[in-house]
Amino acid sequence: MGFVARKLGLFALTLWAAVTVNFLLPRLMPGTPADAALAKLAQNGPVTEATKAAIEAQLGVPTGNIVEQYFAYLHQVVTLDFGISYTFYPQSVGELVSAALPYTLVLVGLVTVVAFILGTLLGVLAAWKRGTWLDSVPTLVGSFMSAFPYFWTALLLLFFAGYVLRLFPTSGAYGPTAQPNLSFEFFGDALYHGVLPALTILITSLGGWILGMRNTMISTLGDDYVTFAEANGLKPRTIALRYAARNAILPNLTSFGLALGGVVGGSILVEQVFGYPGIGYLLFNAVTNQDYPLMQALFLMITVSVLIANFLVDILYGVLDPRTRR
Amino acid sequence: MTPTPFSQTPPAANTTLLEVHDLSVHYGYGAGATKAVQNVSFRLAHGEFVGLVGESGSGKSTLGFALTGLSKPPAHIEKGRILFGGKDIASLDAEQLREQRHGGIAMVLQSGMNALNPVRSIRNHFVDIFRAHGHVERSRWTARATELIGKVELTPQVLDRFPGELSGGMRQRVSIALALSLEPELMVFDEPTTALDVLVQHAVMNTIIELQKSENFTAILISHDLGIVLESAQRVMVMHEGRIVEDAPARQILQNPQAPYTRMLLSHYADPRAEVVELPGFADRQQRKAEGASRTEAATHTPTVSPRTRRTDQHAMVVENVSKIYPAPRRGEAPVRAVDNVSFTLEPGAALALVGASGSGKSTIAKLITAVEKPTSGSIRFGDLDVGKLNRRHFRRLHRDVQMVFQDPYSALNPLHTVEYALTRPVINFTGLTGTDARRRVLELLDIVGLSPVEEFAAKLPHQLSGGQRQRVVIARALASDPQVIIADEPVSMLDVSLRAGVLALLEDLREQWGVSLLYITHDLLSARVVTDNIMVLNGGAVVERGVTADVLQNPQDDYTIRLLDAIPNPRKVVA
Amino acid sequence: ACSIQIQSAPDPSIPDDTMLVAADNGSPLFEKNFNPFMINKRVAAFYMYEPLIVLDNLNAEEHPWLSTGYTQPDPSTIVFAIRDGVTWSDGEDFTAADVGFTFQLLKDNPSLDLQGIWSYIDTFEVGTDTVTVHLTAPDVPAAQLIASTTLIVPEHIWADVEDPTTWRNPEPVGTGPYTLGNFAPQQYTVDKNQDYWQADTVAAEHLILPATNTQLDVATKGYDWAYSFISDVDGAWVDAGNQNTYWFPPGGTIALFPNLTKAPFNDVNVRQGLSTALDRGMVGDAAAEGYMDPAGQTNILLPNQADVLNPEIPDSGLITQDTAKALEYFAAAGYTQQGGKLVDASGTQLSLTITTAAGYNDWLKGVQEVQKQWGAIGVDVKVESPQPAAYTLALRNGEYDFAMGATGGTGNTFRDFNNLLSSEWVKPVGEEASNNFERFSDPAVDEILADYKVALDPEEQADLANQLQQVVYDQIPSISLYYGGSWGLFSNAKFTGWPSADDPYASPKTYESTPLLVLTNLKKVNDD
Amino acid sequence: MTTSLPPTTAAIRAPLSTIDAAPSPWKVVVRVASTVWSNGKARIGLVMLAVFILLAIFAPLIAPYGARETGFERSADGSAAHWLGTTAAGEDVLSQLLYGAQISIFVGLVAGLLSTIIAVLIGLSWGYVRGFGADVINFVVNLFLVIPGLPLMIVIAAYLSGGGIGMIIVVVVITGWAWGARVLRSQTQSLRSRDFVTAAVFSGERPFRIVFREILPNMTSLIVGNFFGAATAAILAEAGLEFLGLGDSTVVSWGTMLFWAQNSNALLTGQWALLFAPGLCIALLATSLTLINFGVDGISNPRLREGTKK
Ligand SMILES: Nc1ncnc2c1ncn2[C@@H]1O[C@H](COP(=O)(O)OP(=O)(O)OP(=O)(O)O)[C@@H](O)[C@H]1O
Ligand SMILES: Nc1ncnc2c1ncn2[C@@H]1O[C@H](COP(=O)(O)OP(=O)(O)OP(=O)(O)O)[C@@H](O)[C@H]1O
Ligand SMILES: [Mg+2]
Ligand SMILES: [Mg+2]
Repeated sequence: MGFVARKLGLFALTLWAAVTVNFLLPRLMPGTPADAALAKLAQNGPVTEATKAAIEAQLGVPTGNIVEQYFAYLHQVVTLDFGISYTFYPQSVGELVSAALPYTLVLVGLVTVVAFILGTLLGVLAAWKRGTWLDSVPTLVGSFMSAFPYFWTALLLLFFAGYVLRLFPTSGAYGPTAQPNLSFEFFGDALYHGVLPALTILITSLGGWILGMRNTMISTLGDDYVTFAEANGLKPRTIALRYAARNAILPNLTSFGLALGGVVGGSILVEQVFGYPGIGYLLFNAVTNQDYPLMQALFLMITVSVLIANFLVDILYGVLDPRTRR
Repeated sequence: MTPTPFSQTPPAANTTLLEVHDLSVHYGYGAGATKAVQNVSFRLAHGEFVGLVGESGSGKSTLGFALTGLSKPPAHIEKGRILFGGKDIASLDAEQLREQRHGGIAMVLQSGMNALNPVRSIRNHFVDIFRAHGHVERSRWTARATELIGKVELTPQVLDRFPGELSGGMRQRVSIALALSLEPELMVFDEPTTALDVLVQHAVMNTIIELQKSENFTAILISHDLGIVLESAQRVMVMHEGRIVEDAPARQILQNPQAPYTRMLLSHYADPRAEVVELPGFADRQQRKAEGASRTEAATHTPTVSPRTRRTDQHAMVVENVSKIYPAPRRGEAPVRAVDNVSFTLEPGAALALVGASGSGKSTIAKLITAVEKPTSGSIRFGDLDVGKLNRRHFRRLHRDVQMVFQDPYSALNPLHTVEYALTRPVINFTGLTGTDARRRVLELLDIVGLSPVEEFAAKLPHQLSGGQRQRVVIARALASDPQVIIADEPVSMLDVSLRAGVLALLEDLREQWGVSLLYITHDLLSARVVTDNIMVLNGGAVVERGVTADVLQNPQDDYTIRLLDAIPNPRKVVA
Repeated sequence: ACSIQIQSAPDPSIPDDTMLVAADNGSPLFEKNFNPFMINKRVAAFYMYEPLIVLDNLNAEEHPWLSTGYTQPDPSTIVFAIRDGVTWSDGEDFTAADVGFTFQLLKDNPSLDLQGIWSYIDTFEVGTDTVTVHLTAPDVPAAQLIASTTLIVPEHIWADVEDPTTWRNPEPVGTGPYTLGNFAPQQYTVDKNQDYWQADTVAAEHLILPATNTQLDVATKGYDWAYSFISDVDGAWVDAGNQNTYWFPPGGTIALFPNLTKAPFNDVNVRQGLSTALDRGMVGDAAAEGYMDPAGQTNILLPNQADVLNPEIPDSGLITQDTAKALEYFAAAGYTQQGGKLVDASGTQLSLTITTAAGYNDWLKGVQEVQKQWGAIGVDVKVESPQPAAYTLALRNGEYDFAMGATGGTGNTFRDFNNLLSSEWVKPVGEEASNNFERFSDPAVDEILADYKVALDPEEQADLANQLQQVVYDQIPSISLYYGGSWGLFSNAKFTGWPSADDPYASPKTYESTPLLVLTNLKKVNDD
Repeated sequence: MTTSLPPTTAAIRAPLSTIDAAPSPWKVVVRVASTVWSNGKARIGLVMLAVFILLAIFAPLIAPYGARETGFERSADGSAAHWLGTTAAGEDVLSQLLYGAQISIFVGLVAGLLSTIIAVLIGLSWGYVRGFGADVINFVVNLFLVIPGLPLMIVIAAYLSGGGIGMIIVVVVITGWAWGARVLRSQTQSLRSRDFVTAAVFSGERPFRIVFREILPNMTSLIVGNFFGAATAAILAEAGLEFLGLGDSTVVSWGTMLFWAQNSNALLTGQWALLFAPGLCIALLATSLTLINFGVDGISNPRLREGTKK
């Protein structure tokens, strides 16, 4: 019992510290949101003092000292009301996040899961057929692809599939005139627009899963229970999947948990290149424009989802690994 | 249920089941290859029970894997043929080989503890086999699994458990039941009882012997323990450095061993209950006592620094009413009472044996005495040190006087440090010697434990040493601080018989020569008999019997002690 | 020079009377916000709401718009004559009362007063077809600011708005040439206002404004109008087909601001030395890939504002690189060249840091060229490029040695000089100044500016402007480098009449009010 | 020798012929190196890395022009004078590529090294200490694992702007050490329960020495693997930060080349080599490290060694 309490205490402490860091991070950056807005305006010509005052008034730039701000922020965290975004004034943070989240969750989430499953399967195959082309091709191609810079892959895909071959749309999450709704048509449209970003994430993340799975699987293949299963004449498929792969997948779940937790953060570089209206795009805008309210909310969301994903993986671990069942 | 293999009538059909012809198995290729099995030939008739003995690394498992077609790279059959029922195993393709595993050769792996898939229930293990071979109808799966699990004396409830929920002995039995489910003609048991408790080991062996009788399969029993093999097999093959050096009926091996190696193995068996116990290198203790110090004098060893001279005070280790309770390993279970109200005093210069089956709390006591763990209650005192409440920072004070010889010489030495480094550290830390003085002391220590030429050994890395040599280094390290108490926690259980006696003799010698007191922890009653004066028998953390070693072993009072003594494999018992 | 030439391929479903415009960027989606007083409004609000006059900041020309003109009976009074016959897009009449309402709205809600007109206005009166504004102090040029930046909104709608500071005005009703058509988060359209007061001048029936307009999009998707710098514009834009053309007139002066509170930059000789050591042509080339001209040291945009230029200043104010002369200046300031380094009497090298903003890449390239050139005469130059917010803060606080920045180009000559030179802006280092970041302060110049502020006579204005140009030329409050471009990309495929070097009637900008000039000047190609 | 050893234990006196010369640290290095080299994939990786390093070192000799040398025709296609064409600013792409290797390799190696050192220091102490100290470290590491990586990088980069390459390294290190620390901790925990560690306690060794002399050397392969992983991540992170314009765009690195390429829309002007080449170089450099890791894996886990088939 003391053990559980300690774990919970630690969890709460981590959460609090993360929340606090999220508060401090934006404020550590030099300049205020108004400066960021001014810098943007100044590109079009000189800005007067009155303008700055008006901007500050419009944005509702935080007042009070840092301690007061901190408590106001804690209050926001508790009530989950993060106020109005500076960058996207007068839109509220809630509005923005709820508009962006579905796209990110579906795109990045789906691709992460697909990449994990596909990579894991290929890794299993590579380890099982060790030394054959089924091993060397996925591992070599996988390690090569996982070394691609995200944005570079995105740019190349965008250019060749988008502009030269004109196979896929080049930006946005759906057609220019579409209004987001729950129709079949819109869904298809959104899917079509998701192909290139999805492909980018898939290409660059697949290799990691292949290599990870291959390595752990090769280790389990040498385990005694695999040899014993062979000695008992089990079908190769059974041995590969239910014996070797089933055990090898466990260590990879931790990485999967972190990756899943990262989904909420979106994929900044990919969303940036494809102008995809997800959380990553929002985040980049928030950070470069010093949009405290938006940044705080997004950071909190990402932090909490990583914590939750890890927690869920712990539970999954319990389900998949009888040894941890208590 | 004492097995009596020799009373059994020899197999009726004397037809050949397995024929191995000039078999060599190598690991790797070319000059660097390990020739694990060399030019081995033998025949096996239906229904035979054959033992295969040999020390660690002699190629037993390699041979076993080759016979069952389980050799994996880098292992490969360099030459020779294995004919099973007239068919060459090497000629079969993967699928044919897989199919012949039903009704063919089954193998129970050496590490039976790990042979089960930790994430699959026992029932599923059976189901996988049934499904793979289709020899049991789906409707009969449960019935058949229950039947098989019953044959190894387990209850049907076990079917729904996961391997991690079973004890080592139970897992070993499950492995055997799984192998049995293949209805094999030939079963290869590779060390089916290593890593098991003496009592459990005894029980598992009995099961195997009974099964072989009732199911009438042909069996090969691989073991490094000649005692176990002789107790059960009709015919014994002795393996040494990849070759079979002797192949003869059990009785003949025992009475008239031919190979010198076989003879050496046999010489290391004795009955701890005997009036006089002699092992190679050991005269009987009582006798030696009677002869006085003559033997010690014979060893004209004069160390340059006499360690004892610096000591004015000698302390006893006083353990009073000590208990150690570990928190429950799983929720809802009771806490583990690892040590239960144990009291004893280890006088200066005395040798005390601590025996008991696995889990009886022996190692825990060692940890308590060395302050690695703190007792839940009771007190441990060593001179003015209250060991039970010792702070980490004061460990050095304790370890100057109380040292430990570890069970496993393979893991007790850092593979990356030379012998010299391993010995120099305690010398510097405890004696304050530095530079050439420290080095001189290190060489002296090597000399004391008989590793010479000392300079050469000082420069070696652990992997360049044999197990016995390693254990000597470990002992030398324990001596480096010039301690008063040495705790030896199963110091020879990881060593081959051929190495055991030497290490034990060394310990014994040291005690006599340097006057250190020895706490000898073991489940091996024979070795306890030869190196200690007094003995304590532990069961479930509590002391069930204590007294002079020879008395207790010859005339055990407690039931548990008697069972322990019974479980000791002893080839001579067979002929007796 | 293109190995893979991207071809423009206009979407055939866009009809001939419809224009594809890269004017508005979503982030990345559009928020339906047409409140013209908000910083995050949709750009098309500028096509729906109109000012009293449209000021073309390129050539400083005023175009009467919702006001047919204004008079200034004295330097602190402005009388706007309100145009007759204008209706709101919902059919209501536009009146002087609407103008008065708008002024009052900005007074009541200071956060909407982005241009700070109420820092000039004291009171105003609404007549039948005039609005009279009384200023707090004599200030002739304020009229232009008030008239050109205040977008007039309808009283009959805005009077009922509960909180105009957050209202997003989803169904905008304005006087402008366009009304809102379809709105989707990734693209919206505006339709021609058929009852527009000069409807016959508006050629395009519809404008399409997508939310993402990457350069690749602009070049490939057949845009008709975009405001964007494209590298190798001839190869990438013109050669892409679709009758593409471009015009990059100067829209401001990119300059280096010396920090005049710091020695030795407060020494005019040092500034002259640094200025004369620069080859501005190369700096401009590096920054704008050869598309922009070097800027003269007069704070006047050429050629558009040539008529304001002081004819007595040699070479139109353009300083040519002259190392020998630069070294003379430095010598006067006590710096000599030693072993390739420019050192003062004590042997310390002249060293400075140039601050520019991260992400303003043309500036950065220009700065790097400056660094090279100054380095060549022995000045040790470091470059810093903090994030825009931090850069702005450093600039405003006067915490820098030299900073890149833009000056001029407001379209109002007085303001161009006032912002640069007036000591009214000067704040101590560490406090934020909103203009005159270099902290130039000269009572004589202040006097000229004060005169200029109340001068009603164009002759007098011209004379004062000449004096101010001389000040900039002699005292170097900022080292002009090159002109910042206005990056107009046009296609003649559907519409012609775009502003160009031959017909520089308006800035090519797609935002603010100058597009009104363009939109009312275009002609359809296929008029059928 | 006259110890009272029984005759049957003669076996203990090992065949002395097998005694090797005193082991030198170089032998260990050679052994590790040869294990890595024996792996085909690692061999390819090492050769690739060597080529990159040589190109970087000798860039001033090989490169046809200076990295920042301008004045050539802008946005030109490949030609005899400029094999890979020129940039929009009129610089030679090939020369930039060669000089850019210096930065990418430098960042990769230094950031990889630094974050490995931090991971080792923290991971090992975390694995060895118990109680409150472990909780504190656990807390800090969890924090760094939980805080989103790229955003943190962006914030730090924005905060430290103007620091050039050093700043990038700091950012990559700050955000990159935690994962390695976690991996090293679990390995430390499993090693600390080994007998030789307990034996070191009995030898009177102090914790610091136990951690760094007894445990650390046994994790060599893991640490080396961690280093290559961290270096790969650093190379990619540097490119990403530069690409987002958060780095120091005045230096010439592959990342800034991509940044400028994107900025001047190299694809639009047909300068595909300008975009393609640096990205490919990053990918190849990172691949070389990944490939070397295959060999490093084999040191600690023999099962991952390549089968020595004929
Ligand atoms: N995978 C392997 N690669 C190389 N050499 C091996 C391998 N497995 C075993 N060996 C070597 O082959 C020889 C025989 O090993 P084997 O496992 O058959 O011995 P064993 O008699 O079963 O010993 P034990 O009693 O310890 O189980 C030993 O020298 C061993 O070091
Ligand atoms: N750290 C621990 N936490 C919980 N239980 C423990 C711990 N260490 C030992 N135990 C339990 O205490 C009991 C005694 O263990 P101990 O290791 O002393 O036995 P042993 O006699 O040395 O056995 P073996 O012969 O197998 O070494 C066992 O039931 C064991 O499971
Ligand atoms: Mg074996
Ligand atoms: Mg024990």
